[in-house]
Amino acid sequence: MNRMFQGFVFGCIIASSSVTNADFKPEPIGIIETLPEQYPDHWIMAQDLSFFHMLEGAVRVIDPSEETTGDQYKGQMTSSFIAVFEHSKVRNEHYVIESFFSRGGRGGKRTDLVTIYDPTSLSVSDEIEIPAKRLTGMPKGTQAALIGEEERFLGIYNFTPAQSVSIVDLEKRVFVNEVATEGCGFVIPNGARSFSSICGDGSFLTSNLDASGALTSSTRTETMFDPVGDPVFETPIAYDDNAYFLSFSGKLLPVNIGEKQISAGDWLSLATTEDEKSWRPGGITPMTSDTNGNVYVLMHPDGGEGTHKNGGSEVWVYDLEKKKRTNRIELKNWSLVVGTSGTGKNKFLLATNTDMAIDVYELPTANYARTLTGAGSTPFVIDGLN
Amino acid sequence: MKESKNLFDRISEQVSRGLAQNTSRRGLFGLLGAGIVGMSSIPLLPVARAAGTGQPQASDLQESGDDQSCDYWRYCSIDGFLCTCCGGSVNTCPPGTEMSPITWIGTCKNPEDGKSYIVSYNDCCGKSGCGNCLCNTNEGDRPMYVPAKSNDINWCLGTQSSVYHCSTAIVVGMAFE
Amino acid sequence: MKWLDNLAEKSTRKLARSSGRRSFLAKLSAGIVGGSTIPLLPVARASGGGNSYPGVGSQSTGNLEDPGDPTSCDYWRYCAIDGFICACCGGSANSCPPGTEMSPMTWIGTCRNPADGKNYIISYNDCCGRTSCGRCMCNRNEGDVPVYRPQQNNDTNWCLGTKSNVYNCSTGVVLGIALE
Amino acid sequence: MQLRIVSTVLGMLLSFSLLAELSPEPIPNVEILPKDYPDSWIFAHDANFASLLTGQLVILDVAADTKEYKGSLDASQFGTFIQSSTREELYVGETFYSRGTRGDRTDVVTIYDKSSLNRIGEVVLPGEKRAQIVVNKYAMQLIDNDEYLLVLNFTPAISVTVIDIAKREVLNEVPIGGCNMIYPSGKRGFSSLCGDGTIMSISLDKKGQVIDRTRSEPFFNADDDPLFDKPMYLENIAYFPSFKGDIQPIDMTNDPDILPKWSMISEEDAKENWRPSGWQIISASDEHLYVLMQKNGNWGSHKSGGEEVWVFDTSQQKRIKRIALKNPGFSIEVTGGKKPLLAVTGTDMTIWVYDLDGELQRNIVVGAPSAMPIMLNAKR
Repeated sequence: MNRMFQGFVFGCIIASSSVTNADFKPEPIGIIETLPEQYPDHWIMAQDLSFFHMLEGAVRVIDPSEETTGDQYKGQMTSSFIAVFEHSKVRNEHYVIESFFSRGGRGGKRTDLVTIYDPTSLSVSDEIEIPAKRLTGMPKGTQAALIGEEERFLGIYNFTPAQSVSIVDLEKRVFVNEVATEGCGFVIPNGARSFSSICGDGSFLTSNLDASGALTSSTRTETMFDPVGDPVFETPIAYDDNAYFLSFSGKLLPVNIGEKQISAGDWLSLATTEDEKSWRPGGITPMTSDTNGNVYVLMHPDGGEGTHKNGGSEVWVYDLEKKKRTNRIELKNWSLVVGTSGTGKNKFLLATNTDMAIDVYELPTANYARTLTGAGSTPFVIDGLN
Repeated sequence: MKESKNLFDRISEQVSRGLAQNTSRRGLFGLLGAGIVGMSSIPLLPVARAAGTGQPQASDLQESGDDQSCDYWRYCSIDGFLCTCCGGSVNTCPPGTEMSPITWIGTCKNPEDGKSYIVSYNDCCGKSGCGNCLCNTNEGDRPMYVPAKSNDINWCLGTQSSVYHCSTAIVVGMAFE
Repeated sequence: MKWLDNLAEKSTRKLARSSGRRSFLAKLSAGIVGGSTIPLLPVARASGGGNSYPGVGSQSTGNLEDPGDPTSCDYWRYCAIDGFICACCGGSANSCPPGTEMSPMTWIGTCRNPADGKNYIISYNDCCGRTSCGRCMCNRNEGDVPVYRPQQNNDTNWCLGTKSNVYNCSTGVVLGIALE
Repeated sequence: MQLRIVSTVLGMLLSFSLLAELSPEPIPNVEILPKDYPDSWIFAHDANFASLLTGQLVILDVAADTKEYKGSLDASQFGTFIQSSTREELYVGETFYSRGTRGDRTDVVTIYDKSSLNRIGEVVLPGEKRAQIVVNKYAMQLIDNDEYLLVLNFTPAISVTVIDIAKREVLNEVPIGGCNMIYPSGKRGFSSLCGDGTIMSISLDKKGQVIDRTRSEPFFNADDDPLFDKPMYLENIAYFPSFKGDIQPIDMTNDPDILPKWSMISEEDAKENWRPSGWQIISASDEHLYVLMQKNGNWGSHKSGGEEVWVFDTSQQKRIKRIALKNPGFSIEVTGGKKPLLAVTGTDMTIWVYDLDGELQRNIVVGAPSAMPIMLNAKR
């Protein structure tokens, strides 16, 4: 049966061993690359949701400072069925929250997992099965979050359409609890062992956990924003002790999400003049921030009802320290997604354009540097590791 | 080898008739033919011995060109996504993948020293298709009934997962001149 | 090698940005009931004739009371759709492709029929159990609200309550006339 | 939760007026295809190289300018496909992993009902050895009036799994070392081409056991001028083109009978180095072979695709027509029936449809931008 193949193999041996005199060392086979334990902080995790082939998304590790595809591309983690990516600094682990079907595209038994990757080898170090009910859909940064200072728990938003949050104990590697959040969704952490969810009426629900991950109490606020007149996007950015939510009309709402009490601050406006009032935020991931308290918002002119996913031609920069808009960055290409990475010299603004390639701008100059082409077919989320 | 020699002559003839675009690396294939290496089962192979050192080593090989380009000399008979564009290198796999022990082998001429080398196209397996730098060169490729010479086959064999990710091009030996 | 180059070229055949909105739709409610859809890139809109999707045959309802091309993102029923149009995928404006399963829960929009000027309740049932159709991506967001109001959001995979949660395409089914 | 949703729907419906110009439409509503497909329908197999887990077959009416897309089947990880001509069934050979790209492997033949496209059965294949090769019709075939389904295995040891498809039962595994692919031959058997230029033939009994095995003398040289591994059957004769442009007919009625080969290339053509090239390069209508041809072909260009389709009369063994393609072709298929059409997968990976006079009729996009419909299956 295998005779034919052995024939080929022996042929090769003869050929190879006959050149023992030549000044040549054969290259080793079987070497797999590894990555540094701590990635340089300007590297990005670009998540290709693979919209046209949802069973084969990938989280791609990319160095946006490099010039060629090969130098940029560091590796990937396959992420199945519009997955969610999280990274724990405390544990130095990657988490891919994903779903599998025993018969692929036509379904079969569904299994939802938290797949744990080692950042150095990008190989699976463990997996935790969770209830097969996580929300699947377009990416929102708050679909899952690490809870508590020690980042012991991972909360994952479920939607069946009943709403709840699955709590996973990352230390014990088990699913521990499902917290009902009826009428509210998402997981917004606050550093303490509790998390908040956004409710359909514009209020917030905070769920407090005990050391085992069980729900001890929950509190619900008054309405903080108008979900019909001027809704806020699902995903806030965190700075200081506040979560800053962005409204469709282009205002920022600071919300102090504490363990016991939630309070909203005064609205901040991105627009500074009357002329700018027709500009609206929009995109698949329309807002990001950096470590210095700058918020970056994707903006388009002539906005109106239904334009909130259109993306934009500019990125407006708002400084949360100075409480004012400090820059309008004109993008090279119309873009749908923004992200940032890095500190100091290697600091970048990234924007996925309508060709689904990622444009790289250097910060703080906002000069266009290059376009990354190896980020996959639909890179909808760009995470820096800060 | 007689048959191969004749074949080589005929290929060279074609080259001289000006059909080829990349004459530098054309026509050498088939000199030795191509084969499969069962790395784990054939310990005598220099390939296997070298792998035992565990570290990629810079050989004395003088090379030139862009290893992220389909025109790079080692890729004379490759088919798939180049690992150099996928987090690996010309002879290593991207992190978290597994290198297939069973490989398809080509013979490519290095334009720097004019010598022909045996190149092993080990696939990296276990992650979804890389999607970058797709390259398909078919010199020496044969239909499926000559499986050892067919690049239409998924060579992620003998790995934990047969899902194909990208292809390397490892110089494992020197070919007869 | 030529075909590979062409393939790369083809993949740049990308969806255009949307433009032009119907402000009247903003005033109309879009409600849920369960819901349908998957989301996406803002899409190609008809510019001149045809459905603006290359390589996709145009269709007609053949019904004067239901005017338009069901393969076009501009078709009146699709005012709040988000996903691959089933009429391009072996289904129709109101039916799923063979072998798929129609989601029993649907996201509902209110769209104006230009033939009679009346507002209809449209149910955007998803068809599930096959990998993405990939043809005729259409995303219109009038009345869309973020996911914390799931009943008014089209970012959610509404293949819920089906044997398979794998999303294939979206329909736009007339449920009835909305009260003015 | 679902109850609440249902009541919400009812609530909304109650508030509708009865003035509807358009009647409420039924939910759910899923299309059904005819049991007997029109001759102009084809199955376009999208190999989907960048996302192999989501390969698929798309059913297209290539004669239609509207509603040309009829439906789809999934075909995961180098899937194989064949239609039954005696049952209303379609078969897809595919591979799944419990964790998508990793985990436990399961190989199956999925059985679909032709008109509902619903999955009606599944045969689990033993041994985790189903051949994963770029879409090829001869990796899975039906024999003996479609009673038996044969599935190719490759580990790289090569064998064929024999399935009683009516009973959905695996009967046997036949090793065919040194040879590859499944070309139906004889009453209940198959042949395989071998690397040494011979053809091996195997006859099976009703239980799928081997009752006879023969091997021909060498009749081609796989180094010098290989035969393509994807022939076209006309009646019982399989026509294999060679890289350099010969046609090798083999009569498969009984044990393979190697008929005299003939050349598609005239002296004139040879000066321009015309060669067959592409993926699925040969198809047929009536007594005529259609072959995708490339000008200035060379060593290694046999899968590049070509700019013309040449038509040959099999009895006269000569060319009767040249069709210049608007866009270079990669794969071709001619449909059956009274008004056959030539469907060409272009190098742009969209489908270009011509009439048999070579007039371009239409262009069809199959799916996502990355779709690769490189194998076209006419109605069987």
